[in-house]
Amino acid sequence: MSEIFKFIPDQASTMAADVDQLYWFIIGVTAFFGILVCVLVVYFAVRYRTDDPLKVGAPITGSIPLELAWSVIPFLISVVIFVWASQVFFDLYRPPDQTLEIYATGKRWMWKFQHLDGKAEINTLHVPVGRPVKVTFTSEDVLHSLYFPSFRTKADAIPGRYSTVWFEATQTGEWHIFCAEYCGTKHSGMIGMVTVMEPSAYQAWLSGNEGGGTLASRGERLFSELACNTCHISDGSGRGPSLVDKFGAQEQLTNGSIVNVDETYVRESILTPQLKVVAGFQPVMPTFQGLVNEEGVMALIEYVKSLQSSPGGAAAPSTAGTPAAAPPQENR
Amino acid sequence: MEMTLAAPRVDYLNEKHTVASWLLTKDHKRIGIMYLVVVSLAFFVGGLFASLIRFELATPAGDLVTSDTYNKLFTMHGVAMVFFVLIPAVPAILGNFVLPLMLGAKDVAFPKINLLSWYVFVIGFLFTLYAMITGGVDTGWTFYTPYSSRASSTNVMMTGIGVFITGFSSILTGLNFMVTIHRMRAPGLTWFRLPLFVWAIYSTSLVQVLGTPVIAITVLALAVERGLGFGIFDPALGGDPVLFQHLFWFYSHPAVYIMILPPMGAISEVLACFSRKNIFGYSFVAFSSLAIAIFGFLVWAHHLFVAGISTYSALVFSFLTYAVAIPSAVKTFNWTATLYKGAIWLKAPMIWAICFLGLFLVGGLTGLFTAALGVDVHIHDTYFVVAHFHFIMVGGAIMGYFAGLHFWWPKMTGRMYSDAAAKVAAVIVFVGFNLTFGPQFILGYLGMPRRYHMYPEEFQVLNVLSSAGASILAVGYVLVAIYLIASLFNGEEAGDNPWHATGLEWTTQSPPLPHNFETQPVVTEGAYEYSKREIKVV
Amino acid sequence: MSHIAPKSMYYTIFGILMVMTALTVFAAFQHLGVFNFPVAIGIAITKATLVVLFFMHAKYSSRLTKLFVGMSFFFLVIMFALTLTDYMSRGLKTYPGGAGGAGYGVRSAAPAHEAPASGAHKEGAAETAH
Amino acid sequence: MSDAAAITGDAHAHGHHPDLQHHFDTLEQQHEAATLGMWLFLVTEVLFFGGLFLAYMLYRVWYHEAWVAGSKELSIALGGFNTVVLIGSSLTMAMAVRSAQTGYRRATIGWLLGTMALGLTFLIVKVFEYKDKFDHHHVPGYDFHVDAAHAGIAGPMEIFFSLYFTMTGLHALHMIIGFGLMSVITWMAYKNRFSPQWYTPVEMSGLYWHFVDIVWIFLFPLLYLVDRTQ
Ligand code: HEA
Ligand code: HEA
Ligand code: HEC
Ligand code: CUA
Ligand SMILES: [Cu+2]
Repeated sequence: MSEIFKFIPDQASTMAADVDQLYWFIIGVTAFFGILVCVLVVYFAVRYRTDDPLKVGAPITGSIPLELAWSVIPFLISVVIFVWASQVFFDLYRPPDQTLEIYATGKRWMWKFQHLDGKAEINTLHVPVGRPVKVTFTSEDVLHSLYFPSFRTKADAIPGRYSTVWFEATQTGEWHIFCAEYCGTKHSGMIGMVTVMEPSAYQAWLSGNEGGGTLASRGERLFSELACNTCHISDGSGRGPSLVDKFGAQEQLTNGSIVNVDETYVRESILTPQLKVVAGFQPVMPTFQGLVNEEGVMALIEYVKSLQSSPGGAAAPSTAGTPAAAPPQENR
Repeated sequence: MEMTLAAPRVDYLNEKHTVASWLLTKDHKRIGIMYLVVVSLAFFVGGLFASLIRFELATPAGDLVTSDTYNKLFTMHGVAMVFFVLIPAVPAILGNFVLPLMLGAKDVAFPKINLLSWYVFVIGFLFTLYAMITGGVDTGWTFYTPYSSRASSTNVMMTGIGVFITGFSSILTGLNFMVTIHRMRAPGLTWFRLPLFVWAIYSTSLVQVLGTPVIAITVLALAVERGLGFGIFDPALGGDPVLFQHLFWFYSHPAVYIMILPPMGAISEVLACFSRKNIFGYSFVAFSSLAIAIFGFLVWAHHLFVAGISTYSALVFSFLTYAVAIPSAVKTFNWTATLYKGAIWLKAPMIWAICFLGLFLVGGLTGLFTAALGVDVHIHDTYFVVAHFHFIMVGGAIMGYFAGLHFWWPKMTGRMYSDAAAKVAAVIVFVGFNLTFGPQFILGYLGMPRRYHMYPEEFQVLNVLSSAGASILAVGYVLVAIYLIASLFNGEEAGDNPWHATGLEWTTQSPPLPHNFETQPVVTEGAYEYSKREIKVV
Repeated sequence: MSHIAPKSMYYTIFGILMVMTALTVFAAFQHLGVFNFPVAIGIAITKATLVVLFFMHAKYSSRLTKLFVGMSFFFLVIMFALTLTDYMSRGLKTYPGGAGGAGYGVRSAAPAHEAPASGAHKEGAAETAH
Repeated sequence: MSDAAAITGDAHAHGHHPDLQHHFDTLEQQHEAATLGMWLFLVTEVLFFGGLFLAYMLYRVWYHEAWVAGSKELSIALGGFNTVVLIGSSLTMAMAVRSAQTGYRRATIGWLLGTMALGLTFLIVKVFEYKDKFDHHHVPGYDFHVDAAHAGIAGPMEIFFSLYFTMTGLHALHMIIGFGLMSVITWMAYKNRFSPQWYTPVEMSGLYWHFVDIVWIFLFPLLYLVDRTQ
């Protein structure tokens, strides 16, 4: 297909082909019904046409078997579409276990991407080919939506919440990043390019990092600058709980409920600590609202994540009590 | 049913002539005409914005208008077309005019409220127009928070007030029609003898009564948030912007059925009349209207699949969305079967109706794509969605409205328009329409997001096609306006029943008497007994 | 034209409503835990039902009227129930170690930058100035 | 609201009841239509308030502490008093309708005036409650502060008070409209417009007034009585 007469965008991720397959299937189904009805309508209109306004049609009033047939058959077909589409949907939103993590924030009108090793970029994103990448993002102002057409995925960026999309690029090249949720004046300018590189090239690109350290090390610096470490001491002797091995575990709150310690929870602990207070502690942690921006929060989260007594320790299901079974890697 | 050939030519139009006799009328027929005037104006305004949108999008760069202006254009286009054209178009114009006639009633149940609805509608429209003229509004017709409440610096409040007020017009009309249908039917007119248009209007009214208050409260909540600084959806306070979307779509999805059900009803009338046949599966078509109205309330979050709702909830809503597609499928097949072995008379209303069938079909079937979770993630907020809803709203609802308008025009005005011109216009609109919105499906799947003022160059070819189509479309609509207006001045006398149709509205004179019927009609048989009856020729 | 109920009925209903008002205040001070809300709502629903049936004569009205009353609550329940399918399942995990939702974590309270809230008034003012 | 025409009953009928409008056949039909219309209007009102109740429910589950704290800022004494007043006004309204049914003009007027007096009492108390919120800096978006103990839940508390003001404000607006309706009806009763054959306007305003009462029956426990044990 030439560039001009493309009907589908490049299939640049593992999911793209799945989505397209489903798309073609629905096209097939709908084309069948569409053509069927159109052909019948035109055929009847021509076959039974008359210019005599006094002629009357045949006395037909209906047929129960037909009514049943054309309710039940479309219903069954739509159930097939529903099941298939839901399967694809879950695949699209359920990242595999080991992903390369990237943080992002949307603000009017740009996307800022933050790599774990510290490198940040605006409106461009570099990722390696053949490796699942998970982007965790939020918005600093209004709604946005992070959209990768060639990877067939998008999700709204919502202030106050983290969203994620994931993809595994299958070929090197450059593709569009769009903001798909209307966000004001330069909504159509909130676009960028994702560059998929060979892993080695990606490594080389990453090492072009001019100082600043990794995201986690930046978080560590913030952790002491903001005096978090005065309360959160790793042996648990501080006023706040030790954060070692915390990420991925579950936490009991004073009101009895149990929460998963994930990105959103840590973020919430930093910005609105009083809303969820850990059982056994006083609600003395101050809010850091206004003292740390979204990127700082992401750095802190990354630092908290890195606080593990043994490699892979905390996130391990056994200690964490999280549902153990990793979903089989359905992503081909 | 006797024709009233020798009737004195006093009718609702020439009964009185003063301006006050129009502005203070309680006659449902005159009120229908008054809606026609305002809605046509709104359609012109909305069409003008649409034309500017398509002009701008002919090139990838933003060269015609600024980004801010563009954003206002599509917002005001959407607001005008949805709230001031499509929601009132068929119920308030055609419904007002023919519903009491079809029921054999002298008027609707509450004539003063009916007039009040019109005034409320006009006041809402004036507010919105004022908002448009004094700077416009740029939130998109969906008014999503926090953009609308905290960020936008345009006339959101004024537009919100306009929409809020218009909502009450919609509620009052729906309430009025429901009571009318329950309480004002002619002797012998049982539920299953009602024309299908009445069933459709009844279902629509149900949605209007149940759904519209929710948009009212949603807009109000937005207003206190924006105007008074309250926080109900404000993420800065811990509020959830997605809650706004839930509330908005709790109304606005059912509202799309407010837009499509009445045209569907009109189509049932036209197809039965010009096939000279009973509608195929009367009770299935009738009940599918009710089913659409009720199930329509169960699917709203299919607009939120990628907006941050839980995946499990998305499953529920996707499934329910497929369920609500079934009654529409039933209708489509029944319409098709109605044509079978009919005596098909291809007059202009029938041509419009056939075009409706084709375009509604495409619009409805592409709804199956957007309802499919895995596909919607990709096509949500792209031109695919834009194409989907224009096929259904312009290709479906507006076409259906035109089919109805052409069908009842001789009854409303007593004049006949040029049949040939009407057929030509239908074909031009059909062709122009497909050219405008067909390419947008491809654009959408290729990934072009909607509400984009500028776009990457590779999308230009398809956009140019679309803009070209829009010009053809505009020509088609202008043609309609020309021959319909011309018919008022030099149209032939239409006669009381030019289409040889069944239905009580055709038994009175054209234009009808001020109080509709000379004597109270009595009904003895079903709505579409063409095959049983000898129809009297004029 | 319609049913005329004895005066005593109205006074009785009023009495019951008063008792239930006292009851609901009383209940709020009891340690009912999670049952606090259901009890309060249960009492309110009972009171509302009494008003609808007797003060508003729904008990003596046509079937259609009753249907409409039922309808309003039916659709209200739909609105609540289906919205809650979202909110109640947002915290559920869809994959290990991550949060539920269409790729989203559960909500958290506020954006980390300075709250834009105060801007609203100024913007409102800007709007009128237009 | 019911059709103004059905209420004011403009009639140009000949030989019919003077309040029968031309497009109805019987008073019975006209009355049924009005009743049905009014109930349908109330259906829309249910869903109108329903949207806010949904928001309330959701945030109550999310931010229970804030709801408890916010609720404690409201006075049970005043809220409870108003509840009694409003249910009382529902009683007087029901009696007014009954008097109209049985044709006692003076009693009708008396009960209607009683209803209006109680309604006014409610509104006056409400004004004092609102004033208290202004004094305590509990007006969202305008002047909102919470004491240090609640600093951590200030945001959700502001949502609570936003909902409080929106819901009670809308409710009060409905009362004011009801008050206006009632004045018209009282005047009509004074002019002896009603009879046991035709008292539709009294009945319709009654339905409306009871509905407003019902809204308050929910608002009171939901806003004032979240959980007083903590
Ligand atoms: C009149 C208006 C109207 C109507 C009737 C419909 C009808 C339908 N709509 Fe549409 N829709 C809109 C107007 C309308 N829509 C608008 C305005 C938007 C965008 C709003 C915005 O964001 O601005 C939208 C958006 C929209 C979305 C959200 C897309 C997104 O933003 O990502 C979805 C998702 O499910 C959807 C689905 C459907 C479905 C399934 C139907 C069904 O009711 C269609 C049923 C009809 C058929 C299915 C055809 C006939 C059937 C057959 C011939 C038999 C074969 C059938 C089967 C095999 C099942 N619509
Ligand atoms: C009933 C509903 C309705 C109708 C009839 C239309 C009609 C049309 N719409 Fe509209 N449209 C919407 C509802 C509707 N639209 C909505 C809800 C949106 C979403 C808004 C949002 O995102 O918030 C939208 C958005 C929308 C977009 C997407 C903008 C964007 O996302 O950036 C586009 C782009 O092509 C478009 C085009 C058109 C065109 C070409 C027509 C044509 O059919 C119009 C043709 C009509 C005329 C041209 C008027 C008749 C002609 C005259 C009276 C003569 C005067 C005209 C000239 C001199 C040219 N519409
Ligand atoms: C004044 C002491 C204090 C300071 C300073 C402080 N915290 Fe805390 N923190 C606490 C206490 C006490 C708790 C437990 C109670 C609670 O959840 O509020 C806590 C809880 C937490 C939790 C949740 C831990 C769990 O077990 O679930 C995280 C994450 C956290 N803090 C991160 C931080 C970060 C990051 C900073 C610095 C930006 C910080 N804290 C600064 C006292 C403090
Ligand atoms: Cu950001 Cu659109
Ligand atoms: Cu929808």
